[in-house]
This record gives sequence, structure tokens and C-alpha cells, in this order.
Amino acid sequence: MQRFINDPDDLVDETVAGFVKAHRDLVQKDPMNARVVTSRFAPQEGKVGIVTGGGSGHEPAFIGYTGRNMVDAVAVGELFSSPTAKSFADAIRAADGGAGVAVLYGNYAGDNMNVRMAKEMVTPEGIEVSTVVANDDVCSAPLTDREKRRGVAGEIFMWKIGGAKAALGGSLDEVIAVSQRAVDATRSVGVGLGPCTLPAVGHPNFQIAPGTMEVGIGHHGEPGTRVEPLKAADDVADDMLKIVLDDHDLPEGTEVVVLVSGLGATPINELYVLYDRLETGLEAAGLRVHRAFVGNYFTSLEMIGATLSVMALDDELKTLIDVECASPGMVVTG
Amino acid sequence: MQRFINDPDDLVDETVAGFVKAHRDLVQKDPMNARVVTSRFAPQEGKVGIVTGGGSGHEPAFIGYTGRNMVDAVAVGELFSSPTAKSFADAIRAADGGAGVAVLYGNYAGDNMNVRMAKEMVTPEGIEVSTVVANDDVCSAPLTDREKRRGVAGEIFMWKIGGAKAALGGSLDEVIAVSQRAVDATRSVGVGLGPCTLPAVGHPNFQIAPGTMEVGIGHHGEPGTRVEPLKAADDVADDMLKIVLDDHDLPEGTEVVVLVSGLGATPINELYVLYDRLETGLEAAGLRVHRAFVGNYFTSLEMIGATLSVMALDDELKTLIDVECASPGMVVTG
Amino acid sequence: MSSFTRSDLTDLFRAFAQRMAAERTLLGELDGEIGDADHGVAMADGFEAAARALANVEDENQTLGDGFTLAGQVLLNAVGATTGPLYASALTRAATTFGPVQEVPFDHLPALIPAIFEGVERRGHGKPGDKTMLDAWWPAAHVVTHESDSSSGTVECLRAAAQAAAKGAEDTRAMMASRGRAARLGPRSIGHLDPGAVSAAALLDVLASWAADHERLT
Amino acid sequence: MSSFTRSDLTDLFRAFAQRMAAERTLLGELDGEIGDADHGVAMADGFEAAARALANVEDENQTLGDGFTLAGQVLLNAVGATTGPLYASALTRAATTFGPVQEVPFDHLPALIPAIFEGVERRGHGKPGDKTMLDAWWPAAHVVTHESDSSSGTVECLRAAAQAAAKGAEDTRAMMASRGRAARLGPRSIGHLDPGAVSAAALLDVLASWAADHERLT
Ligand SMILES: Nc1ncnc2c1ncn2[C@@H]1O[C@H](COP(=O)(O)OP(=O)(O)O)[C@@H](O)[C@H]1O
Ligand SMILES: Nc1ncnc2c1ncn2[C@@H]1O[C@H](COP(=O)(O)OP(=O)(O)O)[C@@H](O)[C@H]1O
Ligand SMILES: [Mg+2]
Ligand SMILES: [Mg+2]
Ligand SMILES: [Mg+2]
Ligand SMILES: [Mg+2]
Repeated sequence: MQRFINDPDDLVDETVAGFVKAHRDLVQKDPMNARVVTSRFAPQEGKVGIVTGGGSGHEPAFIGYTGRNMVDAVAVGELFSSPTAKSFADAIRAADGGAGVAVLYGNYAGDNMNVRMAKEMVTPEGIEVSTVVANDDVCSAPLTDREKRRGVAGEIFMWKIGGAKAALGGSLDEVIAVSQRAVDATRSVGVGLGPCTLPAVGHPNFQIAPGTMEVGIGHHGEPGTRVEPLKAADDVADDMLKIVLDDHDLPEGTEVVVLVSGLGATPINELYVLYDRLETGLEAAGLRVHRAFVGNYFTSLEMIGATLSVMALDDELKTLIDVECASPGMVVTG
Repeated sequence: MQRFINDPDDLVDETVAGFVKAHRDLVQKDPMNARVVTSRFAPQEGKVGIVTGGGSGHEPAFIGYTGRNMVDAVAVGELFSSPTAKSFADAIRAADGGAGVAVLYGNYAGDNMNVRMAKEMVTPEGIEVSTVVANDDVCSAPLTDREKRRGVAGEIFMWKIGGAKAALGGSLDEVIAVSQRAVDATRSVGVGLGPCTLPAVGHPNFQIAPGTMEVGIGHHGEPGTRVEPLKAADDVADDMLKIVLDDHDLPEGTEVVVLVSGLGATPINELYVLYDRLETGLEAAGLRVHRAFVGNYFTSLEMIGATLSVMALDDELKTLIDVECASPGMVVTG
Repeated sequence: MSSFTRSDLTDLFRAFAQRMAAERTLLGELDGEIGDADHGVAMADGFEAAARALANVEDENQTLGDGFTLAGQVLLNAVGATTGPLYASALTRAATTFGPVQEVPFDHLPALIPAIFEGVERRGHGKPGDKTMLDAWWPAAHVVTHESDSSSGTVECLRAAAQAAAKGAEDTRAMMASRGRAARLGPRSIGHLDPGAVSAAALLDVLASWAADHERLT
Repeated sequence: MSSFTRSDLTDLFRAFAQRMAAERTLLGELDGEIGDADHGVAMADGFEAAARALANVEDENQTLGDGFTLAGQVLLNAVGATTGPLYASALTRAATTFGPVQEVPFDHLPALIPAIFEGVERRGHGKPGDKTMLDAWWPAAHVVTHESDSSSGTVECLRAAAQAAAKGAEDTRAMMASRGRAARLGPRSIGHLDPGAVSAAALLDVLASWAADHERLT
């Protein structure tokens, strides 16, 4: 492992420590729980709190989306593991400004259970909690089983939209409704070209043979829908777009927001090569790109590969995606 | 090569194409030269133009620092190759708002020659050109030969400072003077854990044996000052900081700006692990971190490794680093 | 007849923790095949934290119910993942089963198994055949509730339960996952053991051995 | 006696381009050892662009000076890197040497070599011994200006120059780089050939062979 680590058991704590130091203008550690990162601007009296959480190793997700007009508090799990129910509960407490808390997270069994238990813990304290579960990962289950699909990079859209709605004074019900609309309007797909290694394990926990690619790979290396010979970037982009658009029948003229995220070890110029082709394909399908994000937004340690997320906009989603925000992982200027 | 590429010969053009599409709110392609990217806000009548340029494969550098209050025009070279003199000349023309152009670039033989020739081309057209050459890479030559040192990630500080000074209405001489001060106040060092491959070559052009690291590596894999067994992250951070601080005797109480950049394939959480230790070390040395940037700011394709850059602040540098800016690679909010 | 006391509980958890530490790498690798490779870390860290907590707060007034509740809470707060809430729920259930008493007759010990099964089932909404830890806990619970008669001894009962769990874990190899991360794999999960079932079978193996040692020593 | 015409210039550059394409991988690898692996791409692309431009604008009014200037400009605009400006400067110098004439006597051809040497030297501020392309161009230029007497033929002179360049390139193996990217390596550059010197020697080899073929055919 050619990696910058000390004791693998300390990796998450050291990541959080470095993160809150580097971004102290935006974030801080929860004094009560070292596995909770909160926005400097939270809680805000009368504002709906936005909470998320998930396993580590996806940086800048999840902690990186903490900040102004974004997420108020994040529960931090071990590498690729759901945070504890207690951390989710403490994140909810930290985000609560008296107007209720929206927990916007991804569809993994552990997260589902831990969030449910956290809600049970804080409800007696008088904190109103509602949840939205992102399930944007097309290849993780068929459309007929949509509620089984995982949440991946499209979660960032959910946070951006929910965070903006809360910032504009939306009620808990309104924040939940529009965040759910963001999820419903989002589809993602990942393509893996190389595996990743959990430092405590020491070797890759799955293999992608050189010369092949795994289409539909999950964020923890969960195998995809098919393994096939590695194609030219344009063909990969076409395949990704087809998977997303086939699943998501969008009327011509729809405006979309696009996110192309590297999985950790793919050179950034290649993400632009993919984006170049993707935008061409979107326009050929009669869609218009309102905004694009290209970079390492939601990684999986040093996995080689990329994800595509497309969110279809309605008027409100469009307004909200453009609302100014400042977080270490995403800044939108006014 | 597990990479998203089409024909390797098209990689740079496709990168630029995808980049200007994705960031069309901030940048555009020069209509006269496909290897020049300009800011949407340039040229600005009466403002000093800021130009840079360099080889591709370092994304988001160099193109990513084009934007508001940052670089006005960037000349784009082949992978790891200086842009042509013509591209530098066209970038200068595109940035020129009548108040002269500051070309702020890194110290490589090719860039030196091509910038010099570009200057010869545009001077007869009445454009005043001055240059600053970054040489922040400590390990590329001894302190006694400082003018031989290369420019690496510390260039970003030079652009930020120069861009801010120009935005505030500084004259060409003032922009040059303060950009030079930024360079003089900056030291960088890189540590490589794994090589990178130029797609046209198809295999790594240097090797780093597993279990070892190359301390002082250059941005194109130029070998460092020493190869040694890979250490724990904290020890690597200590070594990097020692190299930077030994070269740059800073009085106690000095405020600094810190940049920790991944080289392309290092997981982002590990950059925070390094930063955690680095900040501790800086404070132990009596220095105060005014601002930190941690992420993939100046990469080398899929090299594994990281660079550290430290800039010592004086009052003006501090004011300028805080000036609001918006570019795809760096946003500072007001 | 001997009893199962609060300090036996600590001892049992110490044995669980040692075994999970020993299986850590294997469990990580099994999870790597069809999940995300963290099951070894989750089980080892979780049971270590629970064992340590049980040892630390062992005092005269603690009941078995308190002990199981504590173990569940600590596991929940230490682990996250899927394992945290599932085993926390299981141990909370066991706390109810064992109740606010300082000790129970030794032959009550097998009741721990159906309690854990029910706790996991209730929290995870799964069923046997989903290719999860339930495929180990369910056959073991079945042995305890249906197949053991009072004539056979406690240790024999626990041994039979452990064997049923081992077989159940082995049977997950032929199953297609429909719960947890491995569900994504669908048919491609077939041929791999479920890591949660394997760790469950290991816990049951520890329980049977611990009981055998305990009986011998008392 | 035969002459060297503007269309011969196109032909010569076609031969340069072919050879650089053939050496592309090798040059990339040599540059990879002590630089950044792009020298093969730079030389191949640059000379291909120059050859194509010379072929495209070949008309009656073009002089040799125009041709060299064009080749230099195109190379400069096509390549960047260090190679672009160095060879552009070299070819601009050659344009002056050959001048605004449609052709020169064939035995003027060797004058190309010192012209290139001087152009590279002037642009790069280097000197022989720095472990650069000058270590090939300099001994070759020395052969042309000092060692060849008019009694020996043009082709022999060019052959001798090419041999001197090949030896010069080989000698870079023992040198420590003090210019260009490899300078960073200091002592660790020793033992590796300088890619720019190797490509220069290859160009000189092409020049000698091309001249031999040309003489035979005319
Ligand atoms: N709903 C469920 N009910 C019972 N067991 C489950 C359920 N979901 C997952 N599991 C078990 O959890 C195990 C994985 O645990 P672990 O790797 O620790 O957590 P995660 O899946 O969150 O990474 C699986 O092997 C399976 O046995
Ligand atoms: N100042 C100089 N004078 C002469 N030749 C030089 C000089 N600097 C570099 N070179 C030559 O350039 C070669 C490298 O060219 P190339 O790889 O194309 O460009 P870069 O070094 O910019 O990547 C070196 O091998 C060396 O021969
Ligand atoms: Mg997990
Ligand atoms: Mg180069
Ligand atoms: Mg797991
Ligand atoms: Mg080179």
C-alpha cells in the first residue's frame, strides 16, 4: 500500500482532525462527539437543520458538504461503515434550531437502521426528525425495486437542494418534500477501472482485471451489472449516459444539472474528457445543461473510475441549485 | 492503463473542450487559438492582465485557475510540455486590457524560452509584458542556486496574489512586485509514492518501488533528493515540513498560508491526515496558519503522492490572499 | 446445579471478543468478496468495546439485564455499520429475556440464542434465506426451542446449536443475497459465504466451548 | 555539380519526420529515465508538422530561406516544450545561412549543421558538456567547420559529422545534466543518455543518408 497513513485504526479520527483544522472558517468538531462535524453557522434558531452521515473514505463526502446553506451536521462512520446511531443522534442535536431536522442520507442497511435508532433517541427530547433516503444508483437494483437502490454521488444534489430550501426559510415538510423531489429527479451510474484497499485489510477487496471495466459499480466496490473490456472514453461516456437516460425518461427541453465525480485515482483531465462527450450526448437527447460539476466530489479511497449523476430540474430545483453556498467540497457563488 | 481516454493524441484537446463546457460561467476557449483558455471576465479595460501557462496533466492547474480575480488567460501545452510561444502570445493578447500583462509562470526551460519568444512577438504590437518565474520547489536545486529551482504547486499562490492585486487596480509594476514577493515567500516540496503514465507512452516513465517513497519528487516525476522506505504519514509530514522550514527561516509569529495538494491518485482523506500533522508542526515552530487549502489542486496525472506549499504572509499578501475570487480550481468567498 | 452470573457474562464476552479479533482478517476478506470488507473490523471492534465495558462496570448491583443492555449500548455506540444496530437490538432483547437478576440457572443460557435471533430479525426485517446472519442464528434458535429436550444437557444443546449455525453459514454459499450490501450482486453473490453468518456461527461456537469449559470448571 | 533546392528541403524534412516517428517510442523512454517522457512526442509531432507545411506551400517563388523560416515557425507553433523554441531558433538561423535563393550548390549543405548548432546555443544559453542536444550538434558542427577539407566530398563530410554526433550522444551517458529537466537529477542523471542528443544524432544520420541517396540519384 503506497499510502499516507499512520495506524489504520486512527485514519478516520486523523482525517476529521485535519479536516476541521483546514476548514475552520466553515466547520468544527462537535465538542460532545468526535465523530460529528458541524457547520460553524449551525444551529440557526428557527431554521430547519440538515443532517447527513455515512462511512468515511468518500472524502470530500460526507463531511465536505458541511457549511453555509448546505449541511449543518454530519455523522462520521468508520471507512465504508455507517456511523453509529449515537453519532447520528448527536448530529441531529447539533443541527437542531427548533424547527425540526431533515436527515438526508443514502440507502444502506446500516444507515437506515442507525438513523432510525437515532430518531428514536432524539424524539423524546422534542426534536422533530424527518428523513429522505437517496437511491440514485441505477445499477444497484432494477427500476421496479427502486426503493432498494443505493445512494451515491447524487446525494450531493439532495444536500444542496435541501440545504438551500432550509436556508430560504422552508419548513421541515417543505425541506423534506423538495429534497425527496431532488432524489426522485436524480439518476447515477458508476464505472470502475481499478479497486481500492481498506488500510486495515491491506489488499484490494475486489479485483478489476486490467483491460476490463465494471459498469454499474457501487461506491464500496460492490460489483456492477457487467464486466466488459475497457472501451474508449467516448464509448464509456455513451454507456453511462444511456444507463441514466434509459432509466429516466426525460422530456425534450428538460434542464439538468450534471455531476461527474472521480472515484479517487482517476486523473482529473479524464473527467473532462468524459464530460465533453456527456454534454454532447445530453444535448443530442434534447436536454440542456444548466450547471455542471466535474471533479473529485464523492470518492472511494483510491478507486479508479468515475460516476455520472444527472438531476432533472423543475423551477424550484433550479432556483435552489443556484442558491449561494460555501462548504469545503462545494461552493456556489451568488 | 486503466484510464478514460480516446486517442491519446486528442487528450489535451478533449480536456480543454470538456473544461470550457463544464465551466462556461467562468471560462471560454480563445476563438483564435484552441490552446488558450480565457476568463469570461477578460480582458478588462485598464486592468493588468494575468497570464500563465504550462503543460497539461496537472489539472485543475493550469486552466482551472482562470476566472474572476484570478488568471485571465492560460496557454495550454501538451501533457507535461510547455505551451508554444504562439499560445503564450495569444494568451497575452487575450488578457491585454491596455494596462500591460503579467505572465506568471513556472521555471522550466521550455516555458522560459516560449514565454520569452511570446514576449518578442507581442511587444511590437504595443503590449507591455513583464514576467515572474516561480521557483518554489525546494528540492529541485540548492538554495545557493535558487534561480534554477522549478515552479510547482506554490504557483497557485502567485496567481492568487497577482490576480487579486490586478483586480484591485494595481499597476503592472505593482502586480509584478507583489507576485514576485509571493514567490519569494513560498516554499514547496513533493513526496511521491507511485509513478504516472503518459498515455502516449503507455507505461510509467519512472518507478517507485512499493514500500519506498521519493522525497523531493518533481511534478513530472523528476526524481527527488532521496529514496527511502515509506514511513508513517506523521513522519512524512514532519520530513516535508522540515525541508520547507529549513530552507525558509521564518520568524516566530509569522502567519502562513498552506496548500496540501494530492498528486492525482492519493485518497483525499490522507491529505487531511498529512494536514493534521503539518499544522501541529507549523504551530510548534511558532507559525500561525491563516488559511489552508487541502485537495487536488496541482496534480500529475495519476501519480500517488502529495505536495506541501507554505507561503509566509506580510500585510499586503494577507489582504490579497483573502480577496474574493472564483475559478474552477479555487474559490475564495468574500 | 451451577449458574450463569453477571461475571460469567463478562467472561463470555471476553471470549467473544478474542474470537472476533482472531477472525477479523477472514471476516474482512469474506465481506470483501460480496460486500465492502469492513465486517471483520466492525465485529472485532464492537465486541472488544462491549467486553471492555462489561469488565469495567462489573459491580455487585449489576444484573444480567443491566449487563446485556450495557453491551448492546456500547456495541451500538462503537460500531455503526449494519452490525452495530443488529447486535445492539439482539442484546437488548437478551436483556429482557434474562431480566433484572444477578444470575440465572446455567441451563437457561441457551435462551440467549433465540433472543438474539429475534432481536436481529426485528431490527433488520430480514428472514432466513436472505443470505444474512439470520441464516446462522435461525437454525441455532430452532435447535434450542424445538429440538433440545431437557434430558440432553446444556452444553450438548449449545453444541447442537453451534453445529446448526455452522451448517447454516455454509448454506449461505448457495444463496442469492437479498438483504444488505451483497443484495446488489444478485446472482453474483452465489458461491460466496455471507460474512455475517460466518461471524454468527463463530460466536455460537465460542458460546458452546465457553459453556463446556465453564461446566468442567464448576 | 548538383544543387540543393527548395523541393529537396521538403524531401529532407520528410525523411526527418519519418525517422522521428520511428524513434518516437525510444526517445520517450530515454526522456522518461531522466526527464518527463515527452521528447518522442515533441520531436515526432514537430517534424511531421514542419514536413507537412513544407510540402503544402511548395511553390515556384519560395526560396530556401522561406522554407527554413516556415519550418521553424511551424515547429514553434506545433510543439512548445523545450524542443520547439530550440529547433525553431536553429531553423531560423539556417534560413539566414541559406538565404533568399531558390537553390544552393550541393556542397553547401553541411553548413546547415553549424547553423543549427548556433541557433540552439543562442536560444538555450547552453554549452557542450551540459548533457543536452548540444553535445551532438557541437562535435558535428566542429567536423564541418574545422575538419573537412574541400577535397573530401559532401557526403563524406556529412557522414563524419553524423558519426561525431553519434559519439557525442553516447558521451552524454557519462555526463551530469546541468540544463533542462534532467539537471534536477544531478549525479543521478549519470548513466543515462540525453534524449535530445540522441534525437539530434538521429537527425544527422538522416541528413547523411539522405545526401548519399540524393547524390547517387543525380
Ligand atoms: N437486514 C439484515 N438482517 C440481518 N442481517 C443483515 C441485514 N443486512 C445485513 N446483514 C448482515 O450484515 C452483514 C454485514 O455486516 P457489516 O459488513 O458489518 O456491515 P455493512 O454491510 O454495513 O458493511 C452481512 O453479511 C449480513 O449477514
Ligand atoms: N538549454 C538547453 N539547450 C539545449 N538543449 C536543451 C536545453 N534544455 C533542454 N535541452 C534539450 O531538450 C531535451 C528535452 O526536450 P523535450 O523533452 O522535448 O522538452 P522538455 O524538457 O521541455 O520536456 C533534453 O534532452 C536536452 O537535450
Ligand atoms: Mg460497511
Ligand atoms: Mg516536457
Ligand atoms: Mg461490510
Ligand atoms: Mg521532456
